[in-house]
Amino acid sequence: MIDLLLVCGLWSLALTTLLTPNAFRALVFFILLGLLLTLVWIRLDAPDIALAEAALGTGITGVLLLDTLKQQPQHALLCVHRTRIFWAVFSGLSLTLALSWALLQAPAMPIALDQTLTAQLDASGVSHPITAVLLNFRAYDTLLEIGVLLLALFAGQGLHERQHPLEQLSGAQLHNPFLRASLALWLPGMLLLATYLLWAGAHQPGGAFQAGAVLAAAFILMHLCGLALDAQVSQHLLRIGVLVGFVLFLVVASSSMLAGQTLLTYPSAWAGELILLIELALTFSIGLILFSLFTLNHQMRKESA
Amino acid sequence: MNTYLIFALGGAGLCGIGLFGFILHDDLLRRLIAFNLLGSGTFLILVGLAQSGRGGVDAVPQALVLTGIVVAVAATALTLMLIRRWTQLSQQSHLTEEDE
Amino acid sequence: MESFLPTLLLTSLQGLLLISGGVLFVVGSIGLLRFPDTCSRVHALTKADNLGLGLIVLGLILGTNSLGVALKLLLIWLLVMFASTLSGHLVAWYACYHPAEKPLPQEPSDD
Amino acid sequence: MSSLALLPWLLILPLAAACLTGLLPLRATQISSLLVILSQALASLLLLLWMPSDEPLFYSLGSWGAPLGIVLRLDGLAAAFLMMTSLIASLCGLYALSYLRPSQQPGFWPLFWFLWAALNGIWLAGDLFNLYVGLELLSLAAVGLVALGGEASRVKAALRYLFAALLGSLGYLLGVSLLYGAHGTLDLELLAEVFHWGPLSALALALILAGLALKTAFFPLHTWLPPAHAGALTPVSALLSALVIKASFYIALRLWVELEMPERSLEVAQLLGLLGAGALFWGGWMALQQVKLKQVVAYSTVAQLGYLLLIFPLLSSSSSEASHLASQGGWLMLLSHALAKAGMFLAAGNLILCAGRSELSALAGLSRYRPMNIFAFGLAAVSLMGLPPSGGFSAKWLMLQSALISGQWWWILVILLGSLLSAAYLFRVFSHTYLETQDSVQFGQPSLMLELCALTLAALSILLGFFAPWPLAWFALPGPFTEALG
Repeated sequence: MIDLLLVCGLWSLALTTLLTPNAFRALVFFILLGLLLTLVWIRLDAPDIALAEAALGTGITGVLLLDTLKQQPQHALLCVHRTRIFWAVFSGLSLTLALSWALLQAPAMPIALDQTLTAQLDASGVSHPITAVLLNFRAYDTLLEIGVLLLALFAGQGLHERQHPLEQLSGAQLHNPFLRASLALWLPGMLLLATYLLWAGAHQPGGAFQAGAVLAAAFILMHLCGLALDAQVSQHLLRIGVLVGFVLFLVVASSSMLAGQTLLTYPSAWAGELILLIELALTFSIGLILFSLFTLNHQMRKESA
Repeated sequence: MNTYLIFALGGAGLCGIGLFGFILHDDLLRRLIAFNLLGSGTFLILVGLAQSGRGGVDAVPQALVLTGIVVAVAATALTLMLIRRWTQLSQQSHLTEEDE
Repeated sequence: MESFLPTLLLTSLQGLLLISGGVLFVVGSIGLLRFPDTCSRVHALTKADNLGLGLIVLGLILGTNSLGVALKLLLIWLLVMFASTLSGHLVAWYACYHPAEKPLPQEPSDD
Repeated sequence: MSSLALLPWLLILPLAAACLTGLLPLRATQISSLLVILSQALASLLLLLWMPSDEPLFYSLGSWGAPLGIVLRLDGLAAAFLMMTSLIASLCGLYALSYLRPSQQPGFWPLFWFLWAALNGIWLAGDLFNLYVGLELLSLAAVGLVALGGEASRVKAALRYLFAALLGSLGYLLGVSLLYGAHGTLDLELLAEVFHWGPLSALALALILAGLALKTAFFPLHTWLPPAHAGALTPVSALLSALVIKASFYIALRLWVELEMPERSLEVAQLLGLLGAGALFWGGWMALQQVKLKQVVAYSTVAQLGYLLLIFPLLSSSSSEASHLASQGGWLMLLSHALAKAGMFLAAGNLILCAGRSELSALAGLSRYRPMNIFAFGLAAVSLMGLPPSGGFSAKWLMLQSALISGQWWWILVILLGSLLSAAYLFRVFSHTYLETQDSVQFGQPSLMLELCALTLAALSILLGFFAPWPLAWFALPGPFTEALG
């Protein structure tokens, strides 16, 4: 019952997001949808994804979207051609129907990967299966995924031919005394939360991505309060911080080859410690990457103003 | 019908809605939102279908979805930067149709 | 039989708290939709939601029998209180001090 | 040292180079890029030489093995494609060193290295989800390269490309989700063993193929390609047209063969062939209409992709010899198109540098003053048209034979007409260069490096015709294709 309600809520919010004429309202509904999705993930017994959805999929994405919206010109309401509406409805409906039809006839799975995973979990160095998959069994995917994050940052920087002088970056946004005061109170709390999430990842839901997102949120709040991180430290240092997680991951991954093992094989005695080390560096770097994506996006508006 | 399959079907609906929005809208921001909806629907199907087949928690698709969410955030961030740049240069929030 | 009455009392109190919490959420949402300007909207939202959430948390605490869960529920309430205080303040502050630069795009006039 | 020990460096070094070039100052960036280019070329050459001839190699990342871990697979095809990538990307990299302004280079190199890493990862991947991450890495790098510098027309093309690529990736991911739900594994080898046909698998493959078709820009999903490929900086255009679109095609054809689709869906194969014919004619027709040089070359890519689509119906023939010829011809076509198109884009870039403008009409008189660039363009054109003795000719010859043996005569007609059309739009370019206009026009002179890079690639596409037995022998090394096609 509650599941059906949640699904109906998802669908109606999704449709509202797409069809409401006001762009700001569309974004608010989109963020609401993200919160609802968090609940859905809990119902699906996936607390890790729920955390990631709340922190990354809704939090960081929402901040980026809202920040971009401010710069968009307010334009007239959509007037879409009728044939286009027809095609949109037609393809959307047929995709849904085809998927539902196929999903209802799902066969039994011939390979019991979940049992293999449970059997091998002890050898991975961590006791939380998702962290084991992300940082040991399928660590190659994670390595490339950090590459994708870095790539988005590099591609964004490639949009400008010249590097920006530092003065332009340090922009105080909200000179609100109450915000600053409460931030001083709560920043340690956020850092503590990030550390806890990181540490918890070894045996229960949590991990580098969720912790990194919290760290990024802390950086963004600081930036909005005028405590611009990129004005305090040099651009070069920031660059190194952005890269350190990926580089450390790469070094640990390839160091196993000195011992004649294949890439990404951790020595079994050290697996847990190495994973924690990688996660620590990744958390720091992911926080900085997400923060840099935000400031890069943010400063583009300033340039146009 | 179990919880997992219900949400997989919910994901199928979300995918359809996302595709609908993707085709319907010219506006770049809406299109990006539609892409995100499509992604969320895909993730729901991935986990829901696998867990309904296993009859319990399956950590592998959950880990894949975590990876997928991070990739989606990276793609969204890059798209937003491009959209900003385009709006800044052309003062428009959609791609103009004329061909040079 | 003698444990029946306390249980009934507890359950009905819990129900009362949860329902009144829910009602406050509805009232707050109506206020958000119907009030004319930003400040009164924020007022409706934060007042009603903090109280509503508090009542719900209280109702849930009555239902638990572990101290840890009860403390966690309280912590949730405290965190939400803090967040909504800050965000409510920021919205109101932005609306009052930046009249020229509207924080939100103008809504279409048809509502 | 065996070739397996060499394998991971093909992934690690480009990724490390991406980090280094994002950090170092310009001079050091250029030097380190040069060094890594050299090491990559050397590594892929050694890999090809040491390739054992009895069975494909598997490299288990993290020593977990499938289905729990991710396994890389090196077969003859992958080795040949690694070599192709090294060759083309090295020359494009060298070209970029002297072509790009110093202000553009800091943005270029990290993206270039991520692109290369993603390509190597895709050729070697043996895991469906890993392919998804690789595809995203590839697309985002390609989009970033198109948008480099942030000019309005490029940003517009990049946005169009990005949305198409994202939609394609999600279609692929949706298909992968369904495949995992139906089979419980992501490993390609295992999947091929336990694959069973059903509504879920059918829909999954349809979604995967549609997504990959969008990313490859198969007709009629090609509209994003011409602005992106024609609008980008010249070395980027060459990389995109020669390598990037081939990656998604490679995945599609690999899945098609490994999951034994040729026997299962004859009608779909014929439909794909029909789309290929559509691509050949529409792309060729549009190329004839263009007024800008790079637009002509970009539309020629749309047309040439049609030949690759023709492989699908030819593979499904009942005679095993015909399907063997089709797969050999198809891969050779891919290789020769990659070389010829990279050479042609670089030569076109040089011609535009000479003329100072990008319109075809600006080329008048160039053949007298800058014959070397016209020569490079001409060599690439010979291969694209499929004239003997080029690589394109050998590939088409194999495909024609396959069509003849399997009795699908209508595809013979399509191939011949397509070649005629490509001859028409390429000769149109030449006719402009032979026009003599007023003599006062001043032509620029591209540096020797630029001319050499273009000429080398174009010459290689011709030489491929002479040395076609080599790549054909590599393709025939044991691997899924040779097994599946018997």
